[in-house]
Amino acid sequence: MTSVGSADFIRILPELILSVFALLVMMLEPVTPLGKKTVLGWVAIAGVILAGLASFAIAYFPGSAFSASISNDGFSNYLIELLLLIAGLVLLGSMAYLERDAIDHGEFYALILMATVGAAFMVASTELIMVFIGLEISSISTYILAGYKRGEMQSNESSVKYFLLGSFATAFFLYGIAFVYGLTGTTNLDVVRETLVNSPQSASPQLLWLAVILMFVGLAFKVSTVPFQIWTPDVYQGAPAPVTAFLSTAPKAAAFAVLVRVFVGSFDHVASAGPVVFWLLWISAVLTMCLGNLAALWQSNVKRLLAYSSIAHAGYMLVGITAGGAEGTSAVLFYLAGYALMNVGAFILIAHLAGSDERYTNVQDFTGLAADRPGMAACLTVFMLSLAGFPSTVGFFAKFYVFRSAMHAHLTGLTIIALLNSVVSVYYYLALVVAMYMGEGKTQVSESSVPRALGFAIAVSLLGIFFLGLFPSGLLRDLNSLHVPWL
Amino acid sequence: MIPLSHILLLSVILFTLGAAGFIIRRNVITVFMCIELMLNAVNLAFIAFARRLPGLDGQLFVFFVIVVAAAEAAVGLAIIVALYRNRNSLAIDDVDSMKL
Amino acid sequence: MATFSDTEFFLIETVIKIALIMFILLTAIAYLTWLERKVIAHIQSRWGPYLVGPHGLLQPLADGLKFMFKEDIAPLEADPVVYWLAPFLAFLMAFLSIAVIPFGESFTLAGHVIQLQITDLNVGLLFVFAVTSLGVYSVALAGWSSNSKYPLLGGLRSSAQMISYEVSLSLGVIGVLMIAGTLSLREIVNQQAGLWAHAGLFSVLPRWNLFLQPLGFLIYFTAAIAETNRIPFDLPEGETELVAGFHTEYSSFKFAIFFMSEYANMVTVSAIATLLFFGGWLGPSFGPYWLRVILPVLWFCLKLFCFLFFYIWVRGTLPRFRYDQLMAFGWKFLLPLGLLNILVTSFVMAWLHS
Amino acid sequence: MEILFYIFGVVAIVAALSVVFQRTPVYSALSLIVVLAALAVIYLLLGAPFIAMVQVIVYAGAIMVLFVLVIMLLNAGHEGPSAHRAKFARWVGPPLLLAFLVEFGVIVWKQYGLTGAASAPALDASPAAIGRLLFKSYILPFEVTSILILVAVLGAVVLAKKQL
Amino acid sequence: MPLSSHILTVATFLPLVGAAIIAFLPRENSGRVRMVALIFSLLTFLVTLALIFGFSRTAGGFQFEENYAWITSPPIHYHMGIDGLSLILIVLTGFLTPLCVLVSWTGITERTKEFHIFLLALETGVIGVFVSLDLFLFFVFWEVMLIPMYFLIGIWGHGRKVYAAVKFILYTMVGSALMLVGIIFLYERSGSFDYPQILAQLSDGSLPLTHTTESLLFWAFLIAFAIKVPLFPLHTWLPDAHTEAPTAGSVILAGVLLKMGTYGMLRFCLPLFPNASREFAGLLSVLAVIGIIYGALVSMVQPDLKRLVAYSSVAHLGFVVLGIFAFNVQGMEGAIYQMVNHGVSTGALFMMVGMLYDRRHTRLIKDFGGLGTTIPVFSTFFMIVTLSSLGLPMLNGFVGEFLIIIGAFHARVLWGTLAAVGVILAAVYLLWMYQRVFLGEVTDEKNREIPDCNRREKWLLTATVAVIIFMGIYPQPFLRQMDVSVARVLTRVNPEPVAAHNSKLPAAPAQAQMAPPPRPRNRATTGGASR
Repeated sequence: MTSVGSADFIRILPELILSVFALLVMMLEPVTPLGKKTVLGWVAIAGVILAGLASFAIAYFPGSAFSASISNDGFSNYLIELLLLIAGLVLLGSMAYLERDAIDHGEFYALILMATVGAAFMVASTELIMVFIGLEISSISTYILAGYKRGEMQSNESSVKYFLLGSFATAFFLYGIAFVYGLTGTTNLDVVRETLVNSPQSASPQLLWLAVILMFVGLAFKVSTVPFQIWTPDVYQGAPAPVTAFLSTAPKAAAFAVLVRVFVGSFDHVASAGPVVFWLLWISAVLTMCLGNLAALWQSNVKRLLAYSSIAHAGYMLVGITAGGAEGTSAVLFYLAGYALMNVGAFILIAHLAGSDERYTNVQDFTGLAADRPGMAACLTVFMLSLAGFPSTVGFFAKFYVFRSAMHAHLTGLTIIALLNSVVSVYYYLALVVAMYMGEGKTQVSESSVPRALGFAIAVSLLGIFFLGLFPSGLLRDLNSLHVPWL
Repeated sequence: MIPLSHILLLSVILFTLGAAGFIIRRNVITVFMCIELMLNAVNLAFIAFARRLPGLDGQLFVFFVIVVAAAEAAVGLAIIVALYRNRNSLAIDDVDSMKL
Repeated sequence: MATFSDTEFFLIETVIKIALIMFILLTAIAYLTWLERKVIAHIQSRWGPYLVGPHGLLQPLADGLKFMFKEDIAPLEADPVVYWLAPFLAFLMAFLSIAVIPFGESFTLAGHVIQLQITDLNVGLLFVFAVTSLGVYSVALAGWSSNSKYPLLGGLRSSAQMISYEVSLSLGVIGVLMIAGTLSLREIVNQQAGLWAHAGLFSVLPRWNLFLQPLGFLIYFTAAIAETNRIPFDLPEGETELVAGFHTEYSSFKFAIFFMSEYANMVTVSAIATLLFFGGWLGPSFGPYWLRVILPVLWFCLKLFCFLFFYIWVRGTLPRFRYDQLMAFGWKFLLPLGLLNILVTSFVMAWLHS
Repeated sequence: MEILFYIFGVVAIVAALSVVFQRTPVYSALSLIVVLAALAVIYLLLGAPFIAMVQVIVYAGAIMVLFVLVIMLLNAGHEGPSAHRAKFARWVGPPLLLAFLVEFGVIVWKQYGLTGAASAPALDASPAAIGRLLFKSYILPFEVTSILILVAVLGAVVLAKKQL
Repeated sequence: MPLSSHILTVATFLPLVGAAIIAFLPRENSGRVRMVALIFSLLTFLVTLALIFGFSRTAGGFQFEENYAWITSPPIHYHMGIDGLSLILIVLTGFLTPLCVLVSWTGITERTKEFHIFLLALETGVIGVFVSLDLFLFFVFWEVMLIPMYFLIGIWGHGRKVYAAVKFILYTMVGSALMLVGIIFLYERSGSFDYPQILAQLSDGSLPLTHTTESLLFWAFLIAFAIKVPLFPLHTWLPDAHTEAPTAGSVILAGVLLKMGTYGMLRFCLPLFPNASREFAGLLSVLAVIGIIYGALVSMVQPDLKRLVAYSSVAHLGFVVLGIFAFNVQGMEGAIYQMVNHGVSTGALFMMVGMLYDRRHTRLIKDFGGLGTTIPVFSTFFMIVTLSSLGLPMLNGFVGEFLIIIGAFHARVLWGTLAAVGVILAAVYLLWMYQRVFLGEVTDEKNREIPDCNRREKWLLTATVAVIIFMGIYPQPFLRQMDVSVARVLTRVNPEPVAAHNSKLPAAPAQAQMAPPPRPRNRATTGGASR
């Protein structure tokens, strides 16, 4: 019951700035003439940049805010910066797309900002109700974004499926929260941990397991692990490609952050829950990797293929979470950065190549792209190779760190399964490369030149991919020294 | 007084019914209503626990859940209306323009 | 809940109160219709009901008998359950909210303190709103279940309208709640006791919330008219457009129930307005004990009557809104005004407290 | 008082069954409203009058009205016989859920038993107390829900408006 | 001069610089692209030659070392260095790449720009593999090298090129995934990725490995290398990749890429896991012998020239593996020598098959016949290379095979015998092939019109043949470069003194009848080297 002071607001400054800019975009929307809506995109980007600066600044004001429901620590700070990066790239990559498909309303940019706010609250919250509200903000925004092409069947279906299954998952997550609250009398994760660790007899282990499983199911839907991945392919395929770029990264990163905070940060420390958490993670990691990769082998639609690939990547990240501890956490955080760079890059490039109304998203449509547009083909190839985990790209070190943490945790079996999976994944990532470089015939996809903003976004992600692929230790060192008390 | 376990059982039964409905119903709106049913079961659990624990936090959580449910309903129904405009049907089985 | 030691007495008391209030209310409603027809007729330079009884005073009775014995016709394609359910829902919701409305102070009878109110909830006002908000269903379901075009349109319209104006309705009273700091209607009324002190010329005025929340009252009352589907907001049953709106397909007794519910709702919102803004039953109280019990009830009824008269008056003078005007008025004018009212109130309160 | 809980508990369960098994969406919606109302009564019994009212006002009075309106608007009639796919989920899901229910019930029973009464530490659950808590400890979630609602408004407009 | 202290970096990344420059050239001007590629590959070759002159053949340990911290967590170093073993493979790479550029001069007409970019990038990767002394760095180059090769096969190949390319990359990836596990495991145990450091820890016992651990690690590395070699049951990707690859790709693939596998065995498997190596040497030798015989037999029945040469590689590399796992000086030096030989000879064979293909657009043996009369110069070159490949004395193939067979006899008489049978089989299929293609009557009229070697091809082939003959006559400079390195490997893998082998060596004159002149010289050098 402390009163709210200015320090509290400083610690949520990035979120505040984003919210203000989202409002600004919405207020400017009616006064912006048709055909000039891109301006709103730039306003949104300005907001993202400002929020980014703010998040750098608030790194110097660590501590909790609002009755310990928000924590401004290295962990949240890093993830917020990552989310802002994603949002920025997606905004850059979507402006031309929206204009081309004549859906360039300011609402889109506002929604992206809102979804980012929600995700940012998710990663910064140390209190489950706040997590829940953040989750809902980001989920609801993304439901809308997925169905942003209202008149288009696939976009709409994507939205329906995402919405129904997302809400279903939310109910599970919430039920888990209810039981955690019932067992510990609090929803503050730090207090939950302390209560459970200090007086383990207060909660029946079975009920705790149920709470853990329920929360896991809820989060598993969000990060799309098997068997809760059923929505992912359809949603990713149906949503407008820049939206897919966003929702395959930002909400996922946030959900992973929550997964880490809840499971690694809290329940891992609890003796009676530890094994359940461990096996839950272990099994879903294996299932997710295997199913994601195997299913991806049969896909002919690029967006769908990348959807299954993102399921597989969720599996790899789960390996890191299974490993747990400070090392597993930093590996997962590193992975999230790499994954965001390559996935966003790939999707926004595909969004451009797919042409108006995304007519060309089949692998066959990319045939011969290398001959006609070698630059774009090369970029897409780099994204694919990075996703496949070739060295000198970030995808390699992402996997490497995760697998190393797993080996440190003596999860040799899991590591080997993961490695074999990543070999299998090479096949389908190369399918696209095969089509672009080795297929015969004229390419179907859009041959218009890359708009400047999109080009910039792609350049940023490429740079990031190579920089982190060649010099990963700087970031990893930072991640290792997050100084988060719960690790 | 009413035993906590009875309230929780009621909550669990409602939750399970909601989840079952989510699985077996074929109408999008009904499915959505089943989700609402699940949320209500959660709320009941919160209230039951709040009764047992010191503080009103549990009741407050229900408040938030209701707010969230309202937001979700607004968006969800808008999505469903858009679905109907596109398909002229509300059957989930018809939502299949992408291969499974 | 009430603080009676003797459960039996409590039960008996409650049942008697309910029966009494229902009787009074139903009679009042019946004569409200008479009043309405008379007043409107006079406004329009007509006589109104004149034949049945002196000045048509027995007209409501005749109408009631007619409703009872008329053939009940239901559309063939109507949804049987819902078609039947809707009017009773309307009736239930209209009369349920009366339960928490206090209409006088308490008195002691045979050692028992009897509240002039069916039940005193500490969230009384919320209860009223809760019940009112459920009233939408009867309209919506009646419209839908008739399986006919006009009722459906009327039902949709009125649901939209009622939801929209409910927001303003609540916003209007929030100012009062902020000042009162309670949701108990009895408490709110008690806080309005006495006259304004240190107010110079205005010291003669009672301490009604109206003077603190004039804007709030206006918002509330405007919204309340819309909420009860009365002219000028009676779009759901606008004869010129929709025959009779949601109850087009209803006849006989079911129609009567809708009819009664509408008037009951009028009574409820008027009662709330009286309680929140006009000091409820407060007024000059003197004389022996029984008089001091009766007088507040009298004041209350008087204030209520003024409101009801006002309703009728409005009906007699104002034309109907267009639907889009109605919605625009609700969302673009009333709602921001309500927010502004809250904002100003909170600033003033903060300033006064510091 | 206790008997009221059981009565309304049974009402809630029956109505919930009706939500799930009615084939007409309107009946499902009405049944859900009954569930909501029954739960509101239970909340009242459990010492949460404010939440009970909010439940009725917001849930029954606003959310469910939206549902009913949409059902009316789209004139969603009977649900036809289930089509081709997803038989798997329909056959596997309910038994799984039943198992979950039983498991859950047993665990809850074991933990709290018959005696573990929901002991009421005479709480002041008045709106004022809730308001104080809301504006002190939970001010942030409260403020942040405004963003949520803004998003919802925005979304409803984006998705449902005829012409943007 | 700072350049000389970074000569390995220069040698590794010079081709990449060339590739970068080509990337900025206009795509229409393929002549300039080829020129730049040629210049840079030649420059690289010069740098690698410079390595030879700076190389001290007596010094132990690694030379031209460069060691910088690259990544701090985990401690990965940019650690490069070479010894005799890597030196000759680097030179071989440097030698073959310009040849590849030249051989594709007219054959590659589509997307020349990309082709040369990939070719030069490939060279960077390959040299990087040979110079890396950090396990991690090694792995990075090992993987990076795959991608250009994949594109070379997939884009400029023939027939089922995509299938071949994907098969190639998947096979290798499986192996390297296992190797990565091994590397990470070693790192976990030793705390370092640095090869010399790990080797030192393993040698002085500060990093004890249990028997099982060592075996598992051994197999983790060995499978990766065996796939690359390819050793018998894992060889199935090779015929496809070789056959479908463009000529330059086949040349590099046969000439250098396969050597990465055997190089890896020599560099990592044997020194790091000597006990496991000894334990499984028998098994691997059997596989090698099977490879030799199998490769030869399958070659014999191939109707396709290129496929024939491809299968002959399986046989040849079988020899190499056999030599390595003989665990004596003769076997090992022979193996290394054979690696170079195979690179040059088979590379040359692929080049010439490619030239034939460019002329006739077929590779089927039955489409040719009597070419000796129509294109005599070409036939002569082909003859020399064929003879070199089958191990005729005085040509390079002989030295290597002979040393290996001696080594194999030392290890086990049966293997030596079978290997000798393999040599005979090689003679059979190669000569038979030559006979069908070049001798006899001209069966197809189309073969009459085909032109003989042009000037570029003559130069190309002359250079190759010169090397073949030089290596056959005068092998010492090559062998001496590797003496120290081989000895180091052997002391690690053989607990008993190497001298014991040498003393036994005279006991093997039984094979003298098929090995006349260079033997004593060889013995002399090996004897000197092992001390």
